[in-house]
Amino acid sequence: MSTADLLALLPLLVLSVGALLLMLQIAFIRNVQFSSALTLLIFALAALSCGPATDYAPRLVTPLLIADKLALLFTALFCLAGFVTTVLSMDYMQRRGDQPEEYYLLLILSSLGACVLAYAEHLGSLILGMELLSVALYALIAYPDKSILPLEAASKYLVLSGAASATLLFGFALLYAITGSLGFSDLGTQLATQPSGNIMLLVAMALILAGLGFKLSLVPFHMWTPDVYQGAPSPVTGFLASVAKAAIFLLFLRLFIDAKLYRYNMLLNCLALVAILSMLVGNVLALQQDNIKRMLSYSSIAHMGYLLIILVVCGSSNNRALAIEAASYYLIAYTATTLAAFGLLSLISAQQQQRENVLLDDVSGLFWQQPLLAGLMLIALLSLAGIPLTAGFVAKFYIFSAAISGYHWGLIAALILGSAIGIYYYLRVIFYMSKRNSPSYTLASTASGWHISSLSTALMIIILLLGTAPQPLMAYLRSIL
Amino acid sequence: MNGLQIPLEHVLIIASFMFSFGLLGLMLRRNIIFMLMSLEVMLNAAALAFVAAGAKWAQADGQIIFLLILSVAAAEVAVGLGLVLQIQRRFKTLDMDTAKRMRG
Amino acid sequence: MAGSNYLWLIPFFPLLSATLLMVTAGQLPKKIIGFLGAGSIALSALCVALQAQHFLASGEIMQVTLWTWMSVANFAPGIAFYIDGLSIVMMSVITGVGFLIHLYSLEFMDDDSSYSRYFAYMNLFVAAMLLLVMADNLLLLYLGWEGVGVCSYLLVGFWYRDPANGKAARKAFVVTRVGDAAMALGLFLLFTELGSLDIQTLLLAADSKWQSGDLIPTIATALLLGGAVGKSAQLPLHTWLPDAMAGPTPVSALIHAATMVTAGVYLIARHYSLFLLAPITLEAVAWIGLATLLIAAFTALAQQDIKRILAYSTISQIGYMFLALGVGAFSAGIFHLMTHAFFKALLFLAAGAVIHCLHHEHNIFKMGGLRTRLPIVFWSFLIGSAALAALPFTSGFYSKDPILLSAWAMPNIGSYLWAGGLLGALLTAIYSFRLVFVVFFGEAKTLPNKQPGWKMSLPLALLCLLSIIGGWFVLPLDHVFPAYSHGEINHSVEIISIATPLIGLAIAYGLFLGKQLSISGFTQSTLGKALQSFCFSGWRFDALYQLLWVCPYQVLAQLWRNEPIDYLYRGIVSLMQWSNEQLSKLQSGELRWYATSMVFGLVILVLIMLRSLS
Amino acid sequence: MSLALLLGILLAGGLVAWLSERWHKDLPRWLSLVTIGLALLQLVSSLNVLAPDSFTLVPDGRDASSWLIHYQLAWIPRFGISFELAMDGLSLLLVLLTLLLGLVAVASSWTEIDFKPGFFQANLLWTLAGVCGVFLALDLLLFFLFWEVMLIPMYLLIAIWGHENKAYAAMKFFIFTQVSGLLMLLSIITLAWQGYVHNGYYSFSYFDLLALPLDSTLAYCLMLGFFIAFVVKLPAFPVHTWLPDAHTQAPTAGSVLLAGILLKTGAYGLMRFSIPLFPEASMQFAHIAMSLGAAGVIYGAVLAFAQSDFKRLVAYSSVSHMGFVLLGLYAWNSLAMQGAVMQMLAHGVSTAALFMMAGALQQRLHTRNMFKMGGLWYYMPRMGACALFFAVASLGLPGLGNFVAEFLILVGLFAVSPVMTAIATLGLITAAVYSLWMMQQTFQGKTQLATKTTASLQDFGGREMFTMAAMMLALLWLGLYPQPVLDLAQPVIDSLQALVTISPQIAEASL
Amino acid sequence: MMESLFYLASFIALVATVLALSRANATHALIYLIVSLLAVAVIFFLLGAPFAAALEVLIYAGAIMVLFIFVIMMLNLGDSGVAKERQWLSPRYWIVPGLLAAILFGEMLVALQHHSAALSGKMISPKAVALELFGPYVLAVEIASMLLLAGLVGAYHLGRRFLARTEMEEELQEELKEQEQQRAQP
Repeated sequence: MSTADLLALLPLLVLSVGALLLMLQIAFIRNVQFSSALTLLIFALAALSCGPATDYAPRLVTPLLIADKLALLFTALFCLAGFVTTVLSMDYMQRRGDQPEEYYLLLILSSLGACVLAYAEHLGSLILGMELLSVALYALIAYPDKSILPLEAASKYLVLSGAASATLLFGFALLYAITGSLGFSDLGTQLATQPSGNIMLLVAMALILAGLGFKLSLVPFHMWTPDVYQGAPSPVTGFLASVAKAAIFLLFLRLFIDAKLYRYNMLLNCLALVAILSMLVGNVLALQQDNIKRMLSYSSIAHMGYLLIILVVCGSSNNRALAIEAASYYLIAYTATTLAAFGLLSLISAQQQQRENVLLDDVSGLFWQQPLLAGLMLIALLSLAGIPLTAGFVAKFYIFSAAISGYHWGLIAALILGSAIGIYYYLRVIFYMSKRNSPSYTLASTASGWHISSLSTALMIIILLLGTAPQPLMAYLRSIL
Repeated sequence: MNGLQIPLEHVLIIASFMFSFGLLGLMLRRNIIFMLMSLEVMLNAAALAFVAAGAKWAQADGQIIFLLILSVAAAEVAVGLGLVLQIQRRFKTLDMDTAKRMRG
Repeated sequence: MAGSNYLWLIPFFPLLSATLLMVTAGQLPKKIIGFLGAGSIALSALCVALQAQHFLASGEIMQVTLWTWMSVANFAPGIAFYIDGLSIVMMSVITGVGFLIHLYSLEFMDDDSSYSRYFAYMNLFVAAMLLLVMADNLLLLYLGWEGVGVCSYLLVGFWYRDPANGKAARKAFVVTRVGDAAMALGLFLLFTELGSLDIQTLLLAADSKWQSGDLIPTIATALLLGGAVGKSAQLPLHTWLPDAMAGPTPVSALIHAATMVTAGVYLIARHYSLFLLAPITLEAVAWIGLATLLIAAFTALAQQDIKRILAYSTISQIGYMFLALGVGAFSAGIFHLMTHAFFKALLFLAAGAVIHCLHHEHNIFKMGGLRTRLPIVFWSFLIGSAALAALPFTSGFYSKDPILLSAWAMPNIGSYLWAGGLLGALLTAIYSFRLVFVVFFGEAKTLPNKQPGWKMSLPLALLCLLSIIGGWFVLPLDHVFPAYSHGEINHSVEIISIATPLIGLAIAYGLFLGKQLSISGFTQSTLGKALQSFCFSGWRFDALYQLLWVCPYQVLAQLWRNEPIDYLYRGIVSLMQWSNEQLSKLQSGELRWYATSMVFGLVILVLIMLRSLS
Repeated sequence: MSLALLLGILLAGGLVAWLSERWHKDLPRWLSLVTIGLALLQLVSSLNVLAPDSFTLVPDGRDASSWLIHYQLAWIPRFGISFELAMDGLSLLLVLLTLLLGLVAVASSWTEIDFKPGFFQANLLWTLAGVCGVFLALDLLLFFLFWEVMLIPMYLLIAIWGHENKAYAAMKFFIFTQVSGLLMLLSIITLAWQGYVHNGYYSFSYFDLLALPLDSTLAYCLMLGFFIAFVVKLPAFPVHTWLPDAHTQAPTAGSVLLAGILLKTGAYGLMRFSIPLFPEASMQFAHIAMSLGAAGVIYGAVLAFAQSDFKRLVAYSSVSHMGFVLLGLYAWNSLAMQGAVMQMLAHGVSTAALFMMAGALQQRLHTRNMFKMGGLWYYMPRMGACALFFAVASLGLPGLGNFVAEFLILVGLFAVSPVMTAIATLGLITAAVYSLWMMQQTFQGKTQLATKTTASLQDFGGREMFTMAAMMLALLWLGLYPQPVLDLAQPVIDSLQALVTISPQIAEASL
Repeated sequence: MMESLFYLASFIALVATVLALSRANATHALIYLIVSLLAVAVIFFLLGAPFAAALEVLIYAGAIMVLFIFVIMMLNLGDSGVAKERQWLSPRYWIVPGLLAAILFGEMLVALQHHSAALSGKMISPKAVALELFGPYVLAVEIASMLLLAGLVGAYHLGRRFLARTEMEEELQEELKEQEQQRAQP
């Protein structure tokens, strides 16, 4: 491995070294403030290190990792997301006592897993990245010890995610048996020599799709999502919903493109079916949900359905470039928005010791008590609903453009129907937030502080900027794809 | 010493059976320990398939993936068993059917 | 002050006064209100008189465009006036009779708290009515047409606190609106076909474009007729007028007797050349007139409310005018319009005086013997009734007689029309003198508590005079309508026509005063009672319309009240909620079930893949 | 630039008004008035520099530079989206109406709002900005953006300051418009994609997308996407059911804005986008659109008559009146289109006034149920007179703006479809029925109110009378001398007609 | 000979797996699982993967399964709840899952029937594996170390609390009871 290889992996190295440093720190001095500051520093450094690393991209570092600009862009995104999660967690973890330092260690490891997924170009890095992400997340979800919901959520997630990993691996084993290659590009080359009607190949793909479908919480592999999202501590939920999803989707996209899986019509049909089901079922499930966390989790199912459209569009070579660009933009916008939405929930639930739930009634009148937080929530919800001026709209615009370029009218119909249903439950939250309460009503307490305010403002500005001035990012995405 | 020269499918059928049975265990058993065991069986099935495929192509990659699966299984089981301890402590039972506080 | 440049002053004065009265909203002293209200009409009447004199002297038709109302493509109606003999006659009647009625109102409405509002509405009405008859184009005419409708609505419902008045007012407006809608369609048709709504241009274009009996002019005139029928309370849209008596009596005199209700007659007369292209419509006009005059006359016989009798008699008399128009005797129709305005205004005002002096009593059978107690009113009523019954040498005689003779002269159907008209004349004489005999003769049942003052008496006197001498007026209509002559008429016809009212008078005398005749035997019988109540209810037209239009509309409205369309959307919402509930049930929280569902999904996916086997 | 400034003034004014509530609770409404005044001033000053004859020149529908004002700024070059604003006579009229009714809305809620008055005024101003944006935007995506964004402050107006059932109403309003908006977004993007396929570059500019050769089936579908979005907003039968609820629950200013200007965006959209972009498809569709319009006229009128809620009645009357607009637009001749434009303006004024009346009644009586009113003229004659004026305006009394509008529409329509005209003319009768019914139930007859209530009733004061008088004068002006308005709109209508060379009859015959 | 050994090992693996997952007693199940893993190790060996076979025995059967046993012992699960477990294994519960699993297996069989290939029969020595592992796969080793670190830290954090029982225990019990009651009410 040359220096250039290592430099291209700089963010990963920063994260790994950071994890070790943090562990050493915990071993010698247990101090939450210090740990969190160190974590912030590590995330910031890792994100910054993506800059110099781009000079060495694209480059295949061993058969396992590919350091291209897309990978670096998303690595930076994941690190920033980690940074945001850390800020949100600081307040949250302080109130939960009981050795919160390892929490940050696990967060770094989990982000490392996500970054590995962004780089992954080989089955080996796929499994390891995915498992690093998941294993750290199991522990993160179960981290708070004052409530039993996290435990329940973690055990459900562990068992089902393990099963999904096994399914995915079994599928890859079948692929390996057929092609004899494990790198994605090799796989593509080898698959090209196989007859496209090879049944075992298709079954292998079904297994892979099921495994990834679980990780992306696509219908019918979505059942765990609401329970896990609800039970997990809110900052972790935000991380899980944004980073974990984006990383897996990016991986899926890479696999789909590099291994040329788009050549299989059967697979495209399955994807379309799953996408339509996800869009409809996810939105319908969210419809009357009073628990905001569950509601957002259902909506994330639907959003993954929207994203899946892009893979279907990739089936035609004419529109593939547009589709990838759309996916990248969508992932970035979705990550920012989701972090904002769950971040707000974590701020609201921070002082409620005994529960991870945030109900609609808890945000009642938030507009008048905490205008900044409510503003953030408003913008995040509008962005999720795809209302113009927010990141979500540009993202949806991309999806529409991509789907139209491929003339996938059925998917578009489901997209429109799903979005229509979605508007209802997003607005419901906004309505509750703008309620006028009787004077006797006391609002669920919320966290505050300069770091919260500045974070909220920053997220708000990012979402709005992505929605109103998307050109720079679009241009950058076009330049790297 | 040379390896076997039997059809790959036979090994894969065994792996499939183990995989399916692992899934069955997951669907049937309520005790989380058994669920973890089922997971192990499934992972083991995948590992078997990889090793067999590696044997078919005469590559070391199959075994390396097996190795990775092994570490994955180890990590999962470690955390999983940690959870089992917590579950027993909190719920006083390992029956996962009682763990349905979140629904709807 | 005469000439086309000053024409705008005529409607301007009442309009200005109305605006002032509305803006000040009753804050002015009563004297000034009265001064404004009646004075503006007086000024207007003065202007009309000057213009009329100018017109009679020069004979030139005056045309002036104040401004272009709107101009879109070739549609460019102006706020423009066209004054010929017909307009002059109408304007004279409106401002002249209008002024007298305003003067009368000063006293009649003296104790009403909404004095200012009353005069505002009345002035507005006069302005709108003037616009109607002065309009150069159909759109401006329509403005006046609707304007008088609204004023009629406002004045009928003037005493708004009684819901019955409001109902009558709405009925008046809506029923006439039905006609107006037809008329509007007529306007659209005429514009689309002829490219203009200027009446003179349009008539010329129609003459050159169509032959007599063509379909389009028939339809167009039928639609215009719809408007006329509505406004003039002719069959089948006549039911609003009796109810409209809910307004103050001077209002009934001005709007529902002298001016507005004759707008339909004016409309047809104005477009006579168009109607001549549609002989079918013209004949329909005659038949409508005849039917209306008979039905209304029969109904009037059975009424007991003094104002309702007069209302039905108005309907009946306008029927005569329609008959005249229908048989082509346009001048006769207009002439009857004018004399009718005189004597019917007189009758209404006299009736108003009776009511005013008799504690607002309307039932004629509770009156009686007023001959000596209210002598001025008695003489007014007598003269009015004589003119109404067309007794010889009254104005009514001079106007009604030509109508009957013209009807006779009509080929084929003339004798029927004439006979019908004659029967109507007989009935007219009976019911008008029934009124006189019952109210003013016999024993007194209610005693008057006051006497009419000069503001009421003077208009009565002047109208008496007009009702007598009105028959000798020569109207400047020669250049408006084609010369009409009904030729030589059999003398016996003439004699019968003249004699009929006298017979009616005799019958009325026999029945109601001398008691030589008695029909009590008949009226007490079942058939008689039924007939009486049938006539009393106005031939059950109200009930019929209630059944045909009002009830279905109300039922429909009630049925639709909760938005049938919305059920569709609510259904979608329910469907969504239902699916949400069903799907939520699947989220049971059980780990094993979640695993099962995943396996299920996997099985399905693999199955789909296996489908490519076949 | 001047147009962007106009929007900027409104947006910034909203922000300032919001912040100002910290200092004094009366400050926001004054700031609101000042902001709208400034916006008007800005509009007038930007028109002042134009040559006088530019108002009468027929602009080339395909060339932006021939419009009164045109402003373009690259925004998202990746997809050829630009910040393109332009104004012609039609936009000018509607922007003027928007700003003037904005003043009315502020005045109508002068004393109504106690809760967060600053945020209220902010939302009001932002709604105005959104609507102005809709009337000015010529980039299709920018148009869509304004179209959607104006809904949010409107939603908040209803959801926060609305009446008893505000959640349902606000939600219904938002979902109806959003869902139809998504269809329009689909159509816009598909159209732009067709443009990309045809031209080789992305563009969402109106001028680039006009006269794009399209497959006729596709054009029909895309036209439907636009049409549905616009008729929902209009609203036309049978997608009107959000309107009565939204109106009933909205605060007075909200109703004024909703009825006065938001509905007009639908009509504007049909006129500017739906028909010119897809001329053949639209004209093939014209008979269906006109049937919907005619059905709306009758249906709205019948339902208006069936209501007991004052605001609901006015809302259904809007459905009826906007049916005329639909009829007028799809007749697509000068007369009918001029009528439709007039109807937008006149209906805007008359309905705004009626809603203001409803708001005033509710403020005084705490009910909108007409069966609990009655005889109010006696206590509040000035209010009664105003109500009467606008009631007869709404039933189409000649001399007032609504009559000119309806007459022009019907005259124009007659040449296209006498049958439709006949049906729509029935609307004249039914309008009389419900308008007078409303007057009867509220201001005439015997009062149903308790004496305690009647004793404390206050007639219109100076502020209210001033607003009312201004609107009455506006209607009289529109009714008696509408020529300036017609002259302003005529060049636009000529240029639009030049874009659509096919007439409904021909299209129907070719089917 | 080798073939029959393979099939025998396969048979043992399958039977042991079935037995392992159908036991009511956790300890018994674990023993069967170890048997199954050992049988798989034999298969690995026969397939020419001695390194994998060794690791299967050492780590899987040796380390991971022992971890299981530790936990079972620690929790003193033993015989408790065996009867309950038995009851759960009645046909009523396993018909649908059994059917699903059978269908899945059937589907795989169908798919596998359409693919036939023989194994190479070559043995891959531990050295070859090592060369590969520390050659191209060196980064995988590094990442695996991080994975194991995550597992370690997670297990430590979760397990630590079990060992250090806090006074919060009783509180939690109460909360649990409350929640049970709440659920019982509707």
